[in-house]
Amino acid sequence: MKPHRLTFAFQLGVTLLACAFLMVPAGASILAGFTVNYFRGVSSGLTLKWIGEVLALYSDTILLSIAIALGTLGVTLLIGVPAAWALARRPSRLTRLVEEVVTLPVAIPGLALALALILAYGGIREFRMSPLFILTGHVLYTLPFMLRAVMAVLAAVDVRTLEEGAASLGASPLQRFFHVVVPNARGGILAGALMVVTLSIGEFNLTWMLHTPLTKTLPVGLADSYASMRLEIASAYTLVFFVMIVPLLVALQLFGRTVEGTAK
Amino acid sequence: MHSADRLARMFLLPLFLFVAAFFLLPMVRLVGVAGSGPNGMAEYLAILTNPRHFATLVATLLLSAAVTAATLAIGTVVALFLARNRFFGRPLLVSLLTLPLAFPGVVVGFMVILLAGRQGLLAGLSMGLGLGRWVFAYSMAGLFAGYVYFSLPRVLVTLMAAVEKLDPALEEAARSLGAGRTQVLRDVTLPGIAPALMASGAIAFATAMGAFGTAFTLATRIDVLAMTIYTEFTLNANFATAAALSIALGLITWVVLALARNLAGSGVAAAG
Amino acid sequence: MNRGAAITISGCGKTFADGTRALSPLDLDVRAGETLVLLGPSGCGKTTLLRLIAGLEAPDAGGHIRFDGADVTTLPIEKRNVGMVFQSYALFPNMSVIDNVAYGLRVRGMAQAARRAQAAGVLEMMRIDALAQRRIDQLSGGQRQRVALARALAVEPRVILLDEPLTALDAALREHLRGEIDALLKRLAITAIYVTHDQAEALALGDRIVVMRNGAIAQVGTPRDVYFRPADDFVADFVGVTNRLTGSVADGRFETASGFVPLPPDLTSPAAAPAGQGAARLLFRPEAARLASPADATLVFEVVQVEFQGARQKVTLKDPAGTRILVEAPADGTLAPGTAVGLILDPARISLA
Amino acid sequence: MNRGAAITISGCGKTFADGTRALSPLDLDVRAGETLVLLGPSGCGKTTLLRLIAGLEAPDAGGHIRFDGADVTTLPIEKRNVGMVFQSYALFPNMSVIDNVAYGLRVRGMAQAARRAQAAGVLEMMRIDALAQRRIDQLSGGQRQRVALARALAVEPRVILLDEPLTALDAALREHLRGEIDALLKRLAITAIYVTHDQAEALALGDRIVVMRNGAIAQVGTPRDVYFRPADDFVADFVGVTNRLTGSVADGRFETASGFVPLPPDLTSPAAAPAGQGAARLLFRPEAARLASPADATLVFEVVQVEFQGARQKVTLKDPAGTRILVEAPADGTLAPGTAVGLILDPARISLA
Amino acid sequence: ADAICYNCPPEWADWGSMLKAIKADTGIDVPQDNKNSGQSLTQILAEKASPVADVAYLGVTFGIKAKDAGVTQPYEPKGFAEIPAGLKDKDGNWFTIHSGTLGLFVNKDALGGTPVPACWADLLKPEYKGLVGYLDPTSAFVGYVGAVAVNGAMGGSLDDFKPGIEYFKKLQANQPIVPKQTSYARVVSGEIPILFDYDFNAYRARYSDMGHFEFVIPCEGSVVVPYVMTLVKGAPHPEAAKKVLDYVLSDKGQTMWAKAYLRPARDIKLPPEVASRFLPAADYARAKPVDYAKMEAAQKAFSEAYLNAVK
Ligand SMILES: Nc1ncnc2c1ncn2[C@@H]1O[C@H](COP(=O)(O)OP(=O)(O)OP(=O)(O)O)[C@@H](O)[C@H]1O
Ligand SMILES: Nc1ncnc2c1ncn2[C@@H]1O[C@H](COP(=O)(O)OP(=O)(O)OP(=O)(O)O)[C@@H](O)[C@H]1O
Ligand SMILES: [Mg+2]
Ligand SMILES: [Mg+2]
Repeated sequence: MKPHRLTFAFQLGVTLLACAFLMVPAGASILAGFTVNYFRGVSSGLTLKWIGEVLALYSDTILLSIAIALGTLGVTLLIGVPAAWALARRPSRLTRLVEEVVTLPVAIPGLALALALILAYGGIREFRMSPLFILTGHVLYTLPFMLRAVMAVLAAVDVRTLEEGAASLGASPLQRFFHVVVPNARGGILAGALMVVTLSIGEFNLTWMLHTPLTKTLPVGLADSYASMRLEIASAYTLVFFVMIVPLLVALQLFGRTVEGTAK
Repeated sequence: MHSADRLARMFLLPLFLFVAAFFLLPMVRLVGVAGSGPNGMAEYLAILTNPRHFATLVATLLLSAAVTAATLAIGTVVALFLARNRFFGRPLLVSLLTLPLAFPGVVVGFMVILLAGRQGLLAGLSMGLGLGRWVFAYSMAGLFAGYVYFSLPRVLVTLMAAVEKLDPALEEAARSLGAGRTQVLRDVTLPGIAPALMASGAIAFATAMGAFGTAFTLATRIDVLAMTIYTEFTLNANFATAAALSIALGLITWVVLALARNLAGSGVAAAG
Repeated sequence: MNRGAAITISGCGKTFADGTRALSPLDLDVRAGETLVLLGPSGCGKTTLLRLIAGLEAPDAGGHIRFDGADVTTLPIEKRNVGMVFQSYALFPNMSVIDNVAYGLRVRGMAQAARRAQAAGVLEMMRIDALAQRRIDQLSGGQRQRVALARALAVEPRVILLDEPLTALDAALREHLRGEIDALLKRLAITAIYVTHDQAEALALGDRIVVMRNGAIAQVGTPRDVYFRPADDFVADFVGVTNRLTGSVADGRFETASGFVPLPPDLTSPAAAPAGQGAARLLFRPEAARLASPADATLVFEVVQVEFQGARQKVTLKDPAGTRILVEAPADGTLAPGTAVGLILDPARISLA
Repeated sequence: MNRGAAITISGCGKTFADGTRALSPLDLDVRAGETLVLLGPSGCGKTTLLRLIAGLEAPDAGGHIRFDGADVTTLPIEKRNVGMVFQSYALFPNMSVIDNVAYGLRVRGMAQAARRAQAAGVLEMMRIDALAQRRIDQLSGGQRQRVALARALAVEPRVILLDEPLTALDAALREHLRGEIDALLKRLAITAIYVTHDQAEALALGDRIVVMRNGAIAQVGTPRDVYFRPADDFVADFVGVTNRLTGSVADGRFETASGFVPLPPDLTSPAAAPAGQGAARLLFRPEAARLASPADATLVFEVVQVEFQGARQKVTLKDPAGTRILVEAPADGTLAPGTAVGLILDPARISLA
Repeated sequence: ADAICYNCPPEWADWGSMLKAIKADTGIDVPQDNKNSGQSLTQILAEKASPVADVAYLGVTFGIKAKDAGVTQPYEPKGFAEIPAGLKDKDGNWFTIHSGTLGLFVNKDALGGTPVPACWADLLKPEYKGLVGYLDPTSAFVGYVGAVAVNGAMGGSLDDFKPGIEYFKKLQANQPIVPKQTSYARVVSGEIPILFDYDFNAYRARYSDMGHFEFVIPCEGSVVVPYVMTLVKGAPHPEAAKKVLDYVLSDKGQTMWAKAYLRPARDIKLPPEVASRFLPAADYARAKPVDYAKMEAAQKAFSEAYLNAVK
């Protein structure tokens, strides 16, 4: 229906305001990352100095974040994809319960989860000090997203019948999983993977508690820089973060749309 | 398909082991620790009996409710607009609006400081207009802005999908029966997206309840539960209280999500 | 109930924003109280025409739509007082059956008690009063169909518009409800425009049928007109099965690969025949043919396939040139593929082209 | 290709985990090479029976399934060598047409070149070789149907199982493909089990038909058996339309509200009639009746509704007692609702119950 | 890494340069760590069973707490003897490495014309509305130090916090910003124009960041606060840890602290260009040490009182 003029204007206004609310601070932060002195404004000149300082100070956090994100992705793929298939195949009260339990970490505040992990495993020094500790937390937190993305696609493309089709042609369960399930869940797996990587790179709530001086990730560094660094360095650091995460988010958006498309 | 059942069990095993080892067991420890403080099991009641903690709980609930309401209101208007109009630049607008989807809380906090801090854009704007300096980043209002910032993209994604899935014939049917615009909105459109409103509202609420990064970055005298837990744990080394409060917070959040899911059907946590 | 409005459509074309020309400008008169069926293949513009009449789309400049002579071209749907039944039914899932049916009265400001009473009356007329309190998702497809119809009728519209209202149902139910809708529309004598791509539905329901093709009208006429006097090959093929034999006309006979057909005098008269002599095509419907023993017939075919249908059997035949035709035979005789069979055509029901 | 296996089902019931009793224990023999159609209303257990035969479900304890005498009850589907065609086709969207068709050969370990060649042969047989490289989503419904069939046939199965393979298609295409499948199955002489709820499909395709009801077998027989000698009222109504008149038999006549019907001797003989004298029901199919002028007939009805169908018209009649019957009439005569009409029944095609 | 230090943040007390120097001179690699004192102690407590940290850098009261909790072990590095009594545990469980003086860290540019305050009392004036910040005294050590300083200046004592709490109650009228974490950057950026903070932060801003910064030791007086280090009990790398502790107390280490504007714990000779950057000794005369053990003991009660009174 053609919207009414006033309604249209109101809706447009709200939309643009919302967009400004979301985008203007991000823009300001990007600008600040390039500005010689943000307090004095852009007139003080533009520089790449802050970016350089960030890279010098924090490149290890950036690398560690990438490594942890990839590791998290690997583990969620290995555990999540087969499990998603197993859970989606025969929905029952038991699988509902398993799903509920597995998705619980999303509902429980990260702080509490991290606390629990530290209390349970903080005593094992090698584990506590290695990035694996953070990786464990990230897997716990992102696994539900992988599971759900894959299960949603499995339900949407009716993989069950495809599997029966393959079975009738003589394929064994493992062959069916690799020939039929995985390729046809590709969309969900990819969407889940992008989500997992994005979430892992940005994860702070858990990581703040879990990290040790040796295992600082990008968001932990960001929080440090917000508290103790010049605004320009904090902004430059945020900029680096944007550069890492925005392509992932854009891919997620593009991809989410095609996945939705196939699900229809 | 017995052989497939066997494979399914094999595939579920790693998940079970992981969840048991790194979720269930630690949570059991957490529950144990919460009860092992000087107050014993009474620690669980601290959130209700300690007036400061209780006040914090109430403040957190109110803030979360306000964030949810505001986000849903804005989100509904924007989602209806974007789903119903096709115009040049719309895809870009949609992208921009959903881009901050995975900004972590700390970054969102920083955005709020840039927006509403003393040196923020709003302060500059209001000073320029001669209205004095608008600074609200470090109050509840700042946290409110941060959580809205955080939740809006999620809510939008869910609501836009819901509006697009809404059968246009429903609205046309209402109009063919003589309903005007507001009547169509009230009787057909809003009820039609009610499950999505429930689902995304629950997510917004849960995030506002538990989010820590934003509060941590703004890090001022904002008393919300996440901050209290953090303070109790890291500054007072008060493990029992921190654990008890964590459990309480987790329970409340989970109950809200579970309720919303029951009311709205599945898919509530999907926007996570 | 009121008798329904006459609708005059003049010069209405429709080009969508993306440039799709869904309708070429066309004129159409719908008589007050009649049931007009829009029939045509997918994408021919049936829904678009219906939406123009409903007021859900505006015609291209120059088009006008009049209800009982009053121009409604710029009137939005909510002011046109039309009832609509959608393919998907579009029942409001957040309301009970009776609330759905009473909704049109509610937005007209009728008091709760009065509108409930009136809605209950419509439900009773549709014999679904027992379902009044049900939620929509507790209804079967056929029940939903009836509720959708009841909802559209409850506001006593001047016109009722139905867009493939039976497509979502299975064959048996479709046939049953088709009869019900037919009876209802005839009884109410309301103006009805009914969109379908199913020729059986169109033939059964329509007072008149508009056959559409590529955004234009191919033929307007009664079901018998359309079936027995199709305006062109397209209509002939779209409405029923048409067999065609190629051959030549000479000496009052049609000669073809499988034999000959004696032609009735009206077909060979110079006035009637497109080509009184020479190459021609003979057209006939399956029911114009009768199987016989090869010895008794002037046309001999080979049986290709026989499909038992209970009441009769459908027989596919081919002539020596390979042309296939479809005829019907009573179910009692058994026919084996590969055997030869004679064919006798009813001279009154053949035509030449 | 091999001739197909004979299947013996004995004592196979199926109770689902949730307690639903989908099948009561039943016995059924499928002959090698025949096309057996499972026909019945929705939920009667057709799919369940098919899945038991396929090996996708296990029968309740005590049930046994044998292929050519060998017990396959505990063999999983991948070891049974059955071809399946699903209602939704279940084609692998991640593979091209030829890869779909060759998949069964691939999991059997056949080399790439060999399996491609064999798959190409099957595609050719189905006349879809031009589509070999297409992606599944680039195919129309009818093409998908053919690919699904080709894929199931490529592994040269002992049995081919089809679960409503045409339901997803529109009416015209369904009728066309029905003929194609019929020809193919007859030519390959493979054992085929075909599930449908469409009686026309069942009558056209089946060598034998199993009519099912509530998880049990109501009748097994050839299409003609089932149509002309239905085992009970349920079968009679489910397969075709059956008219019933109530009345009484006396002196070789059936007396009813609308007049009388002279009965042929075989129906009045004490051996044949369930009640040689006294209250009885007269059963006949629409095609057993012919309309005539009231003066020429011994039965007189009132016309209720006339549905023009092109080739003929479907006429609903009622007798003074209100009993409705359905008959067919040629399309040429016009009948007005409310007028009286005579009815003549073919004595060879009536029965008493 | 060869040794782990909790709370060795690069942007605080120039630990960044110190860690580099340790690496260069002893070959021991110590990663930076951004916890604050409270967080560090908590972590050490949580990890008591199998410690991660070797050494920790803590505000003095946390050093005392750590010892009481039994998570430290005695070690007396070279130069331990030169640290004045009162600034070290007698067994060497903790010892001061440097100290700072609490005062007002002012960003003159951000004051927008308002004069630089001279006294605690000035901050209560309406013209300072929105300009003042202090760290949350219940959660940050610096915050507590600020409270002790104000309380003393207002006439209170470690036994009587009423005057201090009264002051904070009044200060609320000026809507102070109360962060929980160190906020050096926010003063530098102008976000917080006046912050209760240490002298070394203010000097660092003044001499190495762009803008106009000042440090004020308020006229009513203030306190000096030692920062201590401790060897964690069960440290995984005790040998390397001891070398680190030796280094920070060595002449070279102590000079480096001074270059970062911190008062070294040992009485070493300051390079003149460093000495000249501090406020005159007359100002420093207003800043006094307190009984740190007592300060530690009073903290909990203060926190409760503060939380209940100041809203
Ligand atoms: N909103 C639209 N924008 C652009 N093109 C449209 C739109 N709606 C319909 N069309 C196009 O207009 C043509 C006519 O569409 P219409 O829906 O009227 O066909 P139809 O006869 O109802 O077909 P069907 O039997 O499939 O419903 C089609 O080519 C269709 O793709
Ligand atoms: N997995 C299952 N669990 C429980 N009940 C089932 C299951 N599958 C089928 N049923 C039930 O078993 C009965 C027979 O189902 P089946 O699918 O065999 O029917 P059908 O004859 O194929 O019907 P349709 O024509 O609708 O496909 C139905 O009542 C159905 O609801
Ligand atoms: Mg249409
Ligand atoms: Mg079925």
